[in-house]
Amino acid sequence: MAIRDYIRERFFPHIWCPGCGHGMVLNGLLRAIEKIGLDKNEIVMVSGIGCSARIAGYVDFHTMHTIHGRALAFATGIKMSRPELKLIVPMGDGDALAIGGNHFIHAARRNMDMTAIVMNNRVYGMTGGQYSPLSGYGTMSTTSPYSNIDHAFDVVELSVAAGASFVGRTTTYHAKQMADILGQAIIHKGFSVVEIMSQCPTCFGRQNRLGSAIDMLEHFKENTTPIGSKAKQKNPDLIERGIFVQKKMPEYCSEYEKIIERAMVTVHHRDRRGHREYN
Amino acid sequence: MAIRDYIRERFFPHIWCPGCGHGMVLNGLLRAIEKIGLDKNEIVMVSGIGCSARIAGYVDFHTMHTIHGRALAFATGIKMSRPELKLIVPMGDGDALAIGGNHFIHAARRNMDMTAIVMNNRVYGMTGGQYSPLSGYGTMSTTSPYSNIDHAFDVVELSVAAGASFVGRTTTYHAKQMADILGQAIIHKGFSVVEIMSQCPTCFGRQNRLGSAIDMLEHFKENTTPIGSKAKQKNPDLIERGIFVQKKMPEYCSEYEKIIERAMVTVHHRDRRGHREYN
Amino acid sequence: MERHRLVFSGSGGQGIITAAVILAEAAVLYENLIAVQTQSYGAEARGGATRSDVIISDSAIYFPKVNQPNVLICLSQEAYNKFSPIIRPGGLLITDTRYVKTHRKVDARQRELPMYQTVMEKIGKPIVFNICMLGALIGLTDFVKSGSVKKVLKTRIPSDFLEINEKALDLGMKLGNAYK
Amino acid sequence: MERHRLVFSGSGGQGIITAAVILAEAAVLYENLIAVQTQSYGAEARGGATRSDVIISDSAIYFPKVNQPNVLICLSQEAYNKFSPIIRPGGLLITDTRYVKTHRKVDARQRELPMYQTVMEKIGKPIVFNICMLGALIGLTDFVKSGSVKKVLKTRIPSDFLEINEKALDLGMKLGNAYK
Amino acid sequence: MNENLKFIQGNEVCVEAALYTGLDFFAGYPITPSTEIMEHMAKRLPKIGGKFLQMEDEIASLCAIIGASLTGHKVMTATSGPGFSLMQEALGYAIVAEIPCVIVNVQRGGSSTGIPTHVGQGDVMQARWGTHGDHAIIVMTASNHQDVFAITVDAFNLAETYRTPVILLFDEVVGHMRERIFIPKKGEIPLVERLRASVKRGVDFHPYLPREDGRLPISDFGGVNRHNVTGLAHDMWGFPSDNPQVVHGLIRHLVDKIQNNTHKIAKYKEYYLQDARTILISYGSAARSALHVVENRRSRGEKLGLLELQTLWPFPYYLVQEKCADAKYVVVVEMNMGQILQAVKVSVDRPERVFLANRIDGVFITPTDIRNILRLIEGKGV
Amino acid sequence: MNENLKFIQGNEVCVEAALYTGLDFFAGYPITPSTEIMEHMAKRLPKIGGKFLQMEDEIASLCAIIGASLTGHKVMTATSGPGFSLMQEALGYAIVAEIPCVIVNVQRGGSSTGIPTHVGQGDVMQARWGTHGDHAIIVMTASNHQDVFAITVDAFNLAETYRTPVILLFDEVVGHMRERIFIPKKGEIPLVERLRASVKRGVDFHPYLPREDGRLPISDFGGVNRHNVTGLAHDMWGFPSDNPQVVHGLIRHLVDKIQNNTHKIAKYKEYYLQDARTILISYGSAARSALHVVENRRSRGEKLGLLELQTLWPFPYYLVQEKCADAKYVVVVEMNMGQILQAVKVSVDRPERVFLANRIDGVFITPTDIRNILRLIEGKGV
Amino acid sequence: MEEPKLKELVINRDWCKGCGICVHFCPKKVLELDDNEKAFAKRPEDCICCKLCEFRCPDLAIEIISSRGTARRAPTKGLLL
Amino acid sequence: MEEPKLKELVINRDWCKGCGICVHFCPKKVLELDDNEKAFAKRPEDCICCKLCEFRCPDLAIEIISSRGTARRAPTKGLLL
Ligand SMILES: Cc1ncc(C[n+]2csc(CCOP(=O)(O)OP(=O)(O)O)c2C)c(N)n1
Ligand SMILES: Cc1ncc(C[n+]2csc(CCOP(=O)(O)OP(=O)(O)O)c2C)c(N)n1
Ligand code: SF4
Ligand code: SF4
Ligand code: SF4
Ligand code: SF4
Ligand code: SF4
Ligand code: SF4
Ligand SMILES: [Mg+2]
Ligand SMILES: [Mg+2]
Repeated sequence: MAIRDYIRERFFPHIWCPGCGHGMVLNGLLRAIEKIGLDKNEIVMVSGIGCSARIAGYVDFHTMHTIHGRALAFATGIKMSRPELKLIVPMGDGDALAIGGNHFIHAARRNMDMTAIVMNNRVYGMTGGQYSPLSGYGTMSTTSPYSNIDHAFDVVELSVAAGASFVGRTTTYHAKQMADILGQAIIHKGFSVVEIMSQCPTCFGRQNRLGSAIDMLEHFKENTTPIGSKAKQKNPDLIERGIFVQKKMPEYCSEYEKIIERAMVTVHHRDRRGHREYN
Repeated sequence: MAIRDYIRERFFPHIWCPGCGHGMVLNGLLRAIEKIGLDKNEIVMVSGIGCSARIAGYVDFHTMHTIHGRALAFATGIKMSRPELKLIVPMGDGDALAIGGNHFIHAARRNMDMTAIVMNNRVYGMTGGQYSPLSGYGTMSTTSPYSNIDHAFDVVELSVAAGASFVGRTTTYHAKQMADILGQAIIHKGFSVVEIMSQCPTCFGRQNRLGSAIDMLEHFKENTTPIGSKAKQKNPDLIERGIFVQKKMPEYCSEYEKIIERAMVTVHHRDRRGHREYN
Repeated sequence: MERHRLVFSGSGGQGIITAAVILAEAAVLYENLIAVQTQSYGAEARGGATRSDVIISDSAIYFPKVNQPNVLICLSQEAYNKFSPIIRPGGLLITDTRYVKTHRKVDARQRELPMYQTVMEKIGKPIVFNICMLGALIGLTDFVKSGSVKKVLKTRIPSDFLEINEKALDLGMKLGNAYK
Repeated sequence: MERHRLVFSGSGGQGIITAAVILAEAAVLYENLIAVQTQSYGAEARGGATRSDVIISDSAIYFPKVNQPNVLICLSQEAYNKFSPIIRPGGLLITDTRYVKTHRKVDARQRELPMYQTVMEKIGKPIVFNICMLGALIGLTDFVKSGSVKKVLKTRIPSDFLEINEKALDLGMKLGNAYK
Repeated sequence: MNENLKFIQGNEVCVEAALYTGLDFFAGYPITPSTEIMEHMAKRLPKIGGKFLQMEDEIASLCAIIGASLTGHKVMTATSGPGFSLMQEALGYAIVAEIPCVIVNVQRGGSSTGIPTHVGQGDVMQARWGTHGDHAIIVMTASNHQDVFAITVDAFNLAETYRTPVILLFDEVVGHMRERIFIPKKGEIPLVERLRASVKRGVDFHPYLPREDGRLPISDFGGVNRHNVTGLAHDMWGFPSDNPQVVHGLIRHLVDKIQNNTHKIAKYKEYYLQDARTILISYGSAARSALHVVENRRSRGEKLGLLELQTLWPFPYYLVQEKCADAKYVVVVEMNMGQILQAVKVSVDRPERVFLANRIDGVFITPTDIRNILRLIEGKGV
Repeated sequence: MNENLKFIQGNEVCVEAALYTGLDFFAGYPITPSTEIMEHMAKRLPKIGGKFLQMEDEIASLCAIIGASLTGHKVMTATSGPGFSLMQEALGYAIVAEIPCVIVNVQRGGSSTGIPTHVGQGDVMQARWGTHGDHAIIVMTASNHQDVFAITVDAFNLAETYRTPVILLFDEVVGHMRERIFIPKKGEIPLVERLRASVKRGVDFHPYLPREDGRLPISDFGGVNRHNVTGLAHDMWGFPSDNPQVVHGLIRHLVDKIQNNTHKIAKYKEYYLQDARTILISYGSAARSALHVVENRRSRGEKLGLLELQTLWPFPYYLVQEKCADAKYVVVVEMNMGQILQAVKVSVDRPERVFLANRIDGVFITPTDIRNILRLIEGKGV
Repeated sequence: MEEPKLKELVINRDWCKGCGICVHFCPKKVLELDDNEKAFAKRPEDCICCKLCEFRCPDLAIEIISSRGTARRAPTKGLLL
Repeated sequence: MEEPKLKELVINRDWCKGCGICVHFCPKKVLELDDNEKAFAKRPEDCICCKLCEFRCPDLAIEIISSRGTARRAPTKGLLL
């Protein structure tokens, strides 16, 4: 299948601004899926709310455009109830890590098999340019007009600490690496996180005087480096790209199968409940 | 002052079960505060909902018993509006890291000066013994009657990854270490997290056949070790106690003071808002 | 059949509620009666007099709470202090000698039984105290048969604990009969 | 005073809304008039004809939207296609030659001005296109004085950009006068 | 012993009824006094191969079951007031996206944290209006275990019939009380199953276009009819639209599909209404005390009757009007400050004859409370 | 140029008014169409030494301002429907703990995500009943910038007077529209300041015991009167209690302090009501179209009048009844499916003469829409 | 510095819930539970004033008043209780 | 394997938004924007079929059909578009 077969052509051209990185994420994701050769009927894409979240409307899978920050919670229900489906959950940085931070860390902790994609443009694009928990110290936004004093999460570190069994990062500039990491994340059995640095020329770029989408892509090229590269040793400010964690761990739905087996043979007697019943 | 002067005696004996670790946390906390010599009027304690959360009713500070999981958000408002106050935020493991997980990681990220105490009894005590995100794989609870398949967060790792500038852990058994770490956490300028492993004989102990409160304390003694100890090398299953992170980082309220200075001299002209206005 | 209104009271952890439920369940499942059981959950563990109400009848029960019990069981001092005034005149008041010092007369049959003591002497496990109490109640009254209660025990108690529970029930019945 | 009902339209990023606001603000702050400005936010960037309505009057304005504008400005083809039918007969329709190909006659004064072209030739910065359009509007009509608009520009535009904005306004006015 | 005879808590009855309908997915977060529902689910579901999830909070729980419903499962979550407040955004999503699901709120006393272990019926209006924007909703309740069973089954049936979330609004007394119940045999209560789209692979599929009979077929995620689900206003394919006609049509559809079927949805029970001079109107556990009073007074020959509402929303205005037409007094018995009282007043002619018998202090309303109020209403003093 | 004359968006007017009252703390999370409120706060607050916080979500925002209110600050947050749904649990807390604060909901269209950039007035009933349990709440609105200013100041005054959260229920049109406004001079509008407890250090302090005049003094966190704040039912010291009398007293107090002061709280404007045969009742931006029609028809000699409500809750039933007593037709003009319509019907005698002129499709209701409906009501057809 | 000497071992019987933690962890086995399950000092003479019991009691029910230690209130004013 | 050869460079003008990314990053400077700000192949003969333009286009507006590459649809059936 060509990637065009994976999209809903009638909704194109899409709503994203010229040069928006989110379109590049869509592009890379479709290539990854095409390469793996998944059937459209076995993929469910669940998104939240944001420019990023509109991605779900464009792909011809089972798609769900939910509410802000909760995409992973919906996805958890879908996957748990039908483990044979492939779950892909693209989220904006605000969606995933501002309002959605709790669902994010809990999904990582559970290690249920799904792929969370953080389309990180370091800004709330859809609402016109407020800072996000990934904007970082010193950035400008409509709500940090005197520059931002909020420190940014490191998505990779947070995901690892929360328990994700696959964690990767790349940028929209690195189109082939993006498709490659996304592909591996989708194949990975367990909770996978892929952070993709994505340019928002309209909001983040403009307010931070970063120039055009092209300039921002050049910036990604210059300020990132493969994991463990020499360049990183020389310049520790470089952001590393690649797969940080990729480990085998018991997957939630498979574990639950064991619970079912155990339950079938268990006889219960008395409530084991503590005496507290309150609040 | 004696620690009795820090409590509201008329509400004693407290509501916690015989042998409950939460009383020991209260004990240790009061000793830490007494040692530092804080005035009762300069301390605000904010708690959420849970057995643990009832601690706020017993101390003679400015106290707030809020809603489940949100204590840190309330505390953020208090501290920001009156930075000279000392904020202490004790939370249950469910309160802090189930429903409250997002506020937890965001508070850590901001590094606003306050002390978060996780009274970790690995169970929802108040509601009678359901598993929490800290119960861990294989534990029994009323909602994991066939044993738990949820992996636990490591509070220390999660706090560090989220950005906390002070992170410590100890147990109720280690009463003096507890008072010491709490004291240092309170003095620390920035967001501090102290995880205190606390026994709930009624819910966690009973369901997991761990015996009495005394047995559970013995368990804490035997299964923990100071950070970096030899014992840990021999037995990697031991849980480390001590201060994991203690670093100087810009504190949020101080940073905000700089914003105020900057704002006073800034003249704004045009909206820098992106064109998006949606959802 | 006369309508039985019982209040079981004591402190958290004594198994008050379990006992009340077992009794009512026995009546419903094995004696074709109608029963309703409710309980009040105290906020506080300390001073928290736990209470469970049971109504047993052969006709429909709408209001499920007991205002004036004709049988009141108090296994703690707080429970006794709090609830002894509500007993229905002519009713039955059962207390345990270890836990309750009765301090006033009520217009009811008052039975102070050494249930805890008996359990500790004969079985040595405080956990079956509540079942002994149930036995005593059956011994003193007769609206539910001990056989029915034993059938309930079989479904609720893991087999390794069943024996001591049955033993506690019998001990209690003896006690009840003795003080009848 | 006659009530002026204007609709500014174009595509996102052309500064349509800013221009509308500046005009209305000039009327209110410096000409003691009453004005209301609203805008419709499109969900979509593509095909999203941005629109801003302005009413200027010397008496109270309640309903703040414009149904039939007597001045309609279209800076993009989509905007023109979508809105040209709503112009009030006898009104004024302003389009930009670079962006709009007009394709039908409306019962209104129709002015196709090379605003974009002029800006690019004389200033070289597309960012002041909207201010040039405002100048043209003032040149073509007269309900707000250019001095008032300049006063507004002074408060809204950082000083290093002020000059080119004023220049764009003047260029537009010339254009407007020329096509009057 | 009758195999189907049980002596259990109302919360457990609710679980048994849900399983009876074929529910095999539950997600929740514990809260008094609903916790036993999830605890029983945790025990029961794995035994039948069903899925039980404890989520990180209440909104996640509702989101998870909405997701699971889309794969074709019957789903439920359970909570109490504070958790129900947290679910409101996701509830609106389920309404707009038309996802069948059942949400149980076992009410406790008070607003905010209130009096968690005590009874109350204060969430009646919230169940109707808690989420933002115009919408309609089905809210059901019951007063005894046999009815809890039947109404729970009904809730699932209505959720499927109207493709909508249904709220089961129980209360602490019903939830925690134990009484006997006969579990119906399979087939004894008819079940409504998910209506699935029958279009073939590739044929244009309209997940939001009602059939002739008003029902909306749906296609399971994972099946051959891929579609889009959104909380934005959307067209008949489920794709976002802000076309005014489409928006208007959607909102009217969402409200009308429920409001216009009130006659079919409304369940109630009546006792001695034919000749009643005083009619008590009540629901949930409060109706038990009301019925106690009615039986008691009837046995003394007094003309009291009871209308027990089991469907609270859509409110059966027509029913209340009709039943109360000839009554001298109408007394609403509820454990709040008069939330159903308002609806009753709107229903009847001469609202001045409608009175309230209530308690708001966490104590279960007693027959004595009602009797005292009746005496006052009747002008007989205290 | 008049220094105080401005041409700004309604959202910015709201910010200016809040600052006028002395507000110096704001926390929020962006959402269309309220975002400009937080953006202006972000610019303005640091300049005057005030605090601005962008939180991780809406409930955190409300929690943060509640905390800041307790240290003695005037505080506010702003959101729209979805965010308001998420705030409901914390809103109940503020009500029960009696914390003065102002919550702005700039309404958008639809339920769920709906039509985010379009106008609607669908959150009227949610503002009243969104949080669980019995409670009362003050909800205010306005239709033009001068009133937005006055009503915002009023909201802060009421929050302090009654120690309660107050909802400002604006809508997309009012929020985004720009029109002129004269910012009042300091002192021009009277301000109500926080009433602080005057007891000395060590003297028993009752943060929940109303004074003779009904007001409840409070003590700031950080001051000498340490006290406890909880969402549990609590006694006059602020400590948890489930004593039925205490609970009853608390809930009645919370409701009565607002309900019983409806006369003082209710703000409205009237136009040509004296002899009006047809009375339009409207609020928020819809009232602009209504007023347009009224002025228009009056100029033609027709007896139309307008009652513009600025206080939606507590609903001024008495006022509506009184004003509408002699009208032949009462027409409620609102952009929802009749949420205030219900309250109006309950208020008046002969509810059958009450009609609804509405839109629910995200398009701002026009004078033409209203005129068309009036013609139908008057039996004149389309 | 001089060895601390026990002046008084105060047990608040109203607060003690008889958990036995103090008893079990006292290094000198000074404490026991009485018939009513309240802690009491069986062998006060053995007490080394380590205060572990006081620090660990979940109910704040024990206080060790030693020659060196903190008195109940205002010890700086030299009050001996 | 043989060097891939460009068969067709398809640009969907309805979808292209003229961001210039393909133009800027084409290693061979094959592409340019036309007057209407739509990309077009100015020097198709220089194209090395690296497909970077296709992979990077945010609007899925470019397709490189090469002798080795994927054709628009069902290339396995040997269709040449
Ligand atoms: C509950 C709720 N709060 C706020 C919003 C408003 N909102 C919509 S998208 C968004 C953030 C978008 O940022 P991000 O997730 O980074 O996505 P982007 O647009 O940048 O791709 C916000 C705050 C909402 N729709 N719902
Ligand atoms: C919104 C909401 N959800 C659920 C609850 C019920 N609840 C009260 S406390 C609690 C968890 C208690 O566990 P934890 O925080 O670990 O404290 P512990 O009691 O163990 O000290 C829960 C789920 C609630 N009060 N509010
Ligand atoms: S606003 Fe930013 S994120 Fe949104 S579509 Fe435009 S460029 Fe992309
Ligand atoms: S239930 Fe557990 S946590 Fe709660 S008071 Fe009892 S022992 Fe402590
Ligand atoms: S530790 Fe405290 S509560 Fe426990 S037995 Fe000793 S004195 Fe009593
Ligand atoms: S102070 Fe030390 S030695 Fe003395 S009783 Fe306490 S624990 Fe034992
Ligand atoms: S990258 Fe795509 S959208 Fe951008 S100019 Fe090239 S073809 Fe057009
Ligand atoms: S395939 Fe490569 S060389 Fe050819 S046009 Fe695209 S980027 Fe340039
Ligand atoms: Mg973003
Ligand atoms: Mg816990």
